[in-house]
Amino acid sequence: MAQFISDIPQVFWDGLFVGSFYALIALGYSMVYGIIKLLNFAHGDIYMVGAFIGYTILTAIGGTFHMLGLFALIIVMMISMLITGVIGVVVEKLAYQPLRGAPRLAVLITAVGASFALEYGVAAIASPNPRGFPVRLDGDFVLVLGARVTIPQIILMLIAGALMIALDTYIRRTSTGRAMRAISLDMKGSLLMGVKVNAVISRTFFIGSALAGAAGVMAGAYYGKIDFLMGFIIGLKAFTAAVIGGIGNIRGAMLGGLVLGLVESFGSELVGGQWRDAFAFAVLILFLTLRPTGILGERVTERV
Amino acid sequence: MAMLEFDDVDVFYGKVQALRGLSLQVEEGEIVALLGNNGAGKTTTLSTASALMNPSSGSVQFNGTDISKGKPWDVVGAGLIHVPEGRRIFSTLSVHENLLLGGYLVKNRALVASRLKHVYELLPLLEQRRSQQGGTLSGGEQQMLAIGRALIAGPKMLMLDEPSMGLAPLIVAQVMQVISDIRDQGTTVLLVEQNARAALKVTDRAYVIEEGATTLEGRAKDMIADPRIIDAYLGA
Amino acid sequence: MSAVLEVKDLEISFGGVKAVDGLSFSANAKEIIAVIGPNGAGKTSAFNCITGFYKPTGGSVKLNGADVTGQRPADIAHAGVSRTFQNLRLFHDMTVLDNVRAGMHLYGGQNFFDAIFHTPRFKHSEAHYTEEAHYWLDFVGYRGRRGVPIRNLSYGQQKQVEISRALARKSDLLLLDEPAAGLNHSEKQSLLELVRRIRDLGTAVVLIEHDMGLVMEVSERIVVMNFGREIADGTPAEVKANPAVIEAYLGRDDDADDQDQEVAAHGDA
Amino acid sequence: GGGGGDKTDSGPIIIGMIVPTSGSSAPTGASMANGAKMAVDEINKAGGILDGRKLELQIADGACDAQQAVASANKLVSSGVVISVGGYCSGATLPTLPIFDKAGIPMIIPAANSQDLVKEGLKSVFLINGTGLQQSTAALTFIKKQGYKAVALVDDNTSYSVDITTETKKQIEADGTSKVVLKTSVNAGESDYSSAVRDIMGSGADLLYWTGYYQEGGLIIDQLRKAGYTGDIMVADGSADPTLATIAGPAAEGVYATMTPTPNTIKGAEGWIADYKAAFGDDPKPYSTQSYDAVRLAAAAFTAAGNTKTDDVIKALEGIKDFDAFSGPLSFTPEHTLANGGFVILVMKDGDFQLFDNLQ
Amino acid sequence: MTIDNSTESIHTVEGGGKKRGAAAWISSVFENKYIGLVALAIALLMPFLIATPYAINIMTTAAIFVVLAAGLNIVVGYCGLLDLGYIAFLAVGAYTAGIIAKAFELPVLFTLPAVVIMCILAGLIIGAPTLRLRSDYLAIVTLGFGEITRITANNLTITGGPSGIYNIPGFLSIGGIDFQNPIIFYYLTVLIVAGLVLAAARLGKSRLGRAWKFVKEDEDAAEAMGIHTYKVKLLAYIFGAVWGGFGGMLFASHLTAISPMSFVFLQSALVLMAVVLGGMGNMKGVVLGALAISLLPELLRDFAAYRYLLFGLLLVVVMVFRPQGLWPPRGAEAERTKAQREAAAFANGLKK
Ligand SMILES: Nc1ncnc2c1ncn2[C@@H]1O[C@H](COP(=O)(O)OP(=O)(O)OP(=O)(O)O)[C@@H](O)[C@H]1O
Ligand SMILES: Nc1ncnc2c1ncn2[C@@H]1O[C@H](COP(=O)(O)OP(=O)(O)OP(=O)(O)O)[C@@H](O)[C@H]1O
Ligand SMILES: [Mg+2]
Ligand SMILES: [Mg+2]
Repeated sequence: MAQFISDIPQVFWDGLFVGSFYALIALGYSMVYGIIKLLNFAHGDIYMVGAFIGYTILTAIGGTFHMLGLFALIIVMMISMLITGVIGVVVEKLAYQPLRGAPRLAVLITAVGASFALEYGVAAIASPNPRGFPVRLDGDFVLVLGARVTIPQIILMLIAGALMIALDTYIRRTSTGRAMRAISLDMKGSLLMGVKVNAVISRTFFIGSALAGAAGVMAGAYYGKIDFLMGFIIGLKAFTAAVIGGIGNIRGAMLGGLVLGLVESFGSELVGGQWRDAFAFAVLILFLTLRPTGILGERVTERV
Repeated sequence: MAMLEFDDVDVFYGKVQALRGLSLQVEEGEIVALLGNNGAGKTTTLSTASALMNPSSGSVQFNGTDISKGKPWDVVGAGLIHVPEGRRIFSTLSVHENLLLGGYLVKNRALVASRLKHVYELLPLLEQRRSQQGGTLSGGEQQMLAIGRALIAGPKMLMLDEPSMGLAPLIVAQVMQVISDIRDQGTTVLLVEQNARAALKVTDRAYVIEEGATTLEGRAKDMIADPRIIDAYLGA
Repeated sequence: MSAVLEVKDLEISFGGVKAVDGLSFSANAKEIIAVIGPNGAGKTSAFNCITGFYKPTGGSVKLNGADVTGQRPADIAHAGVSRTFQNLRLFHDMTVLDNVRAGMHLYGGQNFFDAIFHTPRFKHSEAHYTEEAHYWLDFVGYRGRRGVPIRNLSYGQQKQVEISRALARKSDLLLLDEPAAGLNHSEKQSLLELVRRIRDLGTAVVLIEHDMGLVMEVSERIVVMNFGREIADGTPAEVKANPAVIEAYLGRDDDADDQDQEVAAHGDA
Repeated sequence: GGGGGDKTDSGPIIIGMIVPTSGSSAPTGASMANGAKMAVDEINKAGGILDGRKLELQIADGACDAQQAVASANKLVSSGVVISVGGYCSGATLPTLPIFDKAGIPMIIPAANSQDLVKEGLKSVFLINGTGLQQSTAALTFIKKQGYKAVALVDDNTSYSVDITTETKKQIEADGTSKVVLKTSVNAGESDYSSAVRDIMGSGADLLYWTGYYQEGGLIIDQLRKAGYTGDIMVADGSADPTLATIAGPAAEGVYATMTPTPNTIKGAEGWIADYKAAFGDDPKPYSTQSYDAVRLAAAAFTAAGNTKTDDVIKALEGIKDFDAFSGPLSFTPEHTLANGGFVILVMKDGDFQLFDNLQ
Repeated sequence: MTIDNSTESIHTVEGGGKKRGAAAWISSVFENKYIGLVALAIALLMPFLIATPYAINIMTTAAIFVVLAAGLNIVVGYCGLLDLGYIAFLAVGAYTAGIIAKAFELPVLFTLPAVVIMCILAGLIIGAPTLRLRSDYLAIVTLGFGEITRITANNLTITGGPSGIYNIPGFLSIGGIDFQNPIIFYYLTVLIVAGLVLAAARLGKSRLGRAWKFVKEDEDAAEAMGIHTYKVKLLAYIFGAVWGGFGGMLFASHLTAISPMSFVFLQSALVLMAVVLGGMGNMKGVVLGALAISLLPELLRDFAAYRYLLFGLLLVVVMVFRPQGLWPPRGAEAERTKAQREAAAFANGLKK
């Protein structure tokens, strides 16, 4: 018990750090869900593709990298974001847009199909072998209340935070953001406002996928390993995080990611690694039965 | 040349034909009513004009450009604004945000601001509710908001689909007043109404649509007295 | 005779705003009552409280003398209430007949064992459902196709189906929320006649309506609401002359003439 | 069963192999298939066996999933295989045993090594990888030899991996010279193992024994070292793969492994490695050799039996003495496991595993 | 949806389409009421055409998959409850059957009562606290329950931990007749599956089935008609669970070994795909979908590394061209005949 208490800061920080990855991916999940009510199962795979693009670029530029350091990594990350963004848009155009107005579950199935295609497409191109990332973020650490906080962790958290704040501002303040929210409420109504619905949806996919791509590169650089199935579990986690936060709600997704990270971290401390996910899901279920719309989800008082 | 012109337009929903060779014209500055039974094709006519639907044949022109193959945003950009059946307020957006969405295509922010000011003056009730969620407004308030939102877009012509539906008599009168004010300020209006009595009071001209085609056309004053209209739409 | 419906001091609030604030009225069998009032007065909210869709924050609802306040909608329906909705709430992908069969759900006649083995009881009950469904569609004067999904129907036809469905429930109390909205003049005339025939079945009918012509013509008593409160309750003539009602709802300008005209017209019909 | 074997005594001898070629273990499956292909090619080039009959290899995807493996097993049975040389994930291999057994098809299992595979005592099952039990014995020997006091056991919650931690725990506790200070599991397929890292650090272990696969192993080792862990690390055969170093980077240096000998730890295997590289453009992986040996062993058994009939082949396998395998001279115990468990200790040096201690 | 599909900006997908000539003939064949019998006959004749162990195994697996899809169709297709953890019921059924059969050396069939009871319990446990949630929240909660079930199976001793349970006794043996013969087991499976599919289809067309569909389309309206939506949804869950349990029982005795790896999320997703691909709500379509999903990867086996890539692409292509599924429910029924109309008119006349 004493051990547990002295561990708390570390448990907390570890949870927060993983949570910020979940949050970054959950954002894309939530945005897409928010606008077209689709559980985009291919989203986690975009994260994986992002990591592979980062890997490819870094391998190509090879040794020159080390001299430029973090700055270069950020550039690579931006290029990956651009490419994953475009891939997200293409997936949307090919697999989701033709089904606008079809039953929602039909789109869910194409999403699973797209997920298979991305995973095994990458496996076919890059071989199923896991790859070691050419760049590793190593660095010193500082002790905060007894928790080891490493410099790379701080840097990644800052990047993730900056991306999230930028996105939140974009959604809340700009007219495109407003249009996104409008489309999610009433697509036909938005058309009558002159909103180019498909263009805005494309943009949503672009942003969501770009964020996932960024997370992929960051994960590659931090953890050092990438493989073609790396997006699957984290995709499910991000989906869970998005729901905890109140699916469709941007700030909720961020919060949900952090909360899930913490629940997992404390969970494995409390019940042991093998029961951790069971614990996390049990907490989720309990939470949702008490608060059925997630942390920040709007209570839709559906008027009868 | 008419501002809005339908010439022999056919429109289908899948296999169901909703418009069968419909033709009509609305001149600049006019306020014209469309009357007709349920399912006659009134809403379809407006949807076609706003390019939510594209006709399978025939032409639709607005200010001389053909919009029969256009996109809704082109039509909105050209100044033809549709206030749809059921109002379609964005329920969780605030009143203010709803109004801002009306000006989505207007890139000039100053212009949007001045129009907002104008709408708040015209419909002071909306200013009081500025930050309230659109969905929590009462029916009448929502209708005002829908009209206000359309005005922010800077319409050359406004199409309203059953604005009085579900409104209390007092509010119906107010809405009609607002519509005729808008026309007085120079905007052309096309009005679809079941409440023919209220509609004919403010309009210059009216069409009757039956089974997807216009069957009667005339000045509102004449229509009020036309026995066929009285029988079917006025009941007096 | 005790009242079919007895509403007493009904209250419901949303985030501090009282949508219904102390409403009391009753309805007897074979009676038509109208509830009118400005938009947002709380009429639909009152219906929702009566039918269990909202849990009242105060007051009571009694059906045939039994207190049903706060029960869930299905139980209240079971107790003998049936309703329509302000915005059509039909089962869009299902056929017209299936929609009306929904109203007969409480008239069992088969369990899942019957259904799996197609026992005679199953066949009999299915035949009965179908026959009844046709009967109620005939009753409301529905002339369209019956084997097609609802989404293929025009708005007016959908309104008819919704009323058939409510009637198939064979309840003691029928609540209609703006049945005339979106109907044209001649359709309103048929509606008027239909409401009377429903009343003649022995049902208590309570309807919300903004069409004053129809309200004045059909109802025996009118309850007027404003800001959640009841501001008047009386015969059509009393209500029409009530200055508070005119002030809050009917309006005083030249419209008043129209209302008179319309009522007169119906009177002649 | 028993009546198996091919109907015609001429034509190719079909050898079946179930390995994962989809899912997260696909890379390993491919390397095993390659090893087997290499043996088949060599034997065929040398003129085949049983009077010039050629071998034909049929690979089927087991995906580490019971249902898929069963489908594959049936597929192989249908296409007339006379022996099976596959089996990587124990969980997916288990349900295939009765299918092959009923069809009279002997099984030489190259990688899967859960104790459960031989628990039922099927006559047709032969394991040429050391069992979990043998591996944990090797681990214990090494632990005692090095004088570790506090051992942390971490598995990935799959049957193979849990099998080893459970056995090791039992043996360490029975032995009593050292202590198990932690036994926990992680979930495969994730990236962040900070909870496990915390547990290991908190347990005060001077040796971590990781029994899962290299994908997670690499991450855990890296994260553990970054968190300042100074104790030693040992991995079981599932992680004894050079990819571990690709994933863990410099942190993998000095990691021990309990493993059967691999080509690069065997003197004189350089030629073999070169051949493999030439054929498949890739480095061999640990189970490439086991698969290679499985095929050769099968061929040897056919030759000894003089035919491919089930009972004769089983008898021949049981009679195999000191077969020249990568893992050393190979014979079977009465339970059909390796007489000589064959486990040695490797150590990671410059990105590759090398022999550290042959535990003799 | 009132947006027309000629507007490119938003595509609406209309069911049906033009049917003429050949197309009409095909659709009349498909709507033929004997099509189920024909399908059954084909299933029974298959072993006479291809009797390799592989083919029999694949067909048995496919038949078991059909039961799962039929069960999930009750939950998702009829009642509209998105369930992403349906495989949990397969697990409950399989483990119950496996544990009991092995412990008592019983033929698996005799575990049926226990399997049904356990599945009903599982349905109640999962359904009762969660069915008040809106659909997407329900989705994640069911996913969570599915994972919890698998993790529990992986960590308990009674379930055999990660190795699971193997050497499960045969399905049925009476007086020395070897029912464990794959062909006999195939026939037993096909008959049980056919019975369950028929039962599920008939449920769908009953009062309860209609109630499910009412709930799916509009819960408020259903409540207003006196349908206790919560109970009705719970019933859908329980029926789905029992069908899943039957599947689990067959699964356990077919594989003779079960392990947690068989009950991962992906399997739930595959069953869901079968339902949606086939045509939610139409039992015939769902059977078709289940056959497609379980046989397709087998047919693609020859493409080895590209198998799942192709599978994924095919899914996308099929859904894009048939968004309602391969064989959606018809949504129409017979109109009243003239005679019935006149009889009704006469009767109404009398009543008035
Ligand atoms: N989405 C749709 N799918 C199929 N048919 C439709 C659709 N929308 C409308 N229709 C049909 O098109 C015809 C015209 O409908 P429309 O909505 O234009 O009528 P309306 O005159 O506006 O009637 P109302 O007064 O009821 O609003 C009707 O027959 C209707 O059934
Ligand atoms: N679910 C809800 N959540 C929040 N506010 C609500 C809700 N339902 C109703 N209200 C509020 O309660 C008040 C009464 O609404 P109600 O719908 O009962 O009015 P009404 O009399 O039926 O009006 P109308 O004639 O326009 O239909 C309104 O201010 C409305 O915004
Ligand atoms: Mg209309
Ligand atoms: Mg209302």
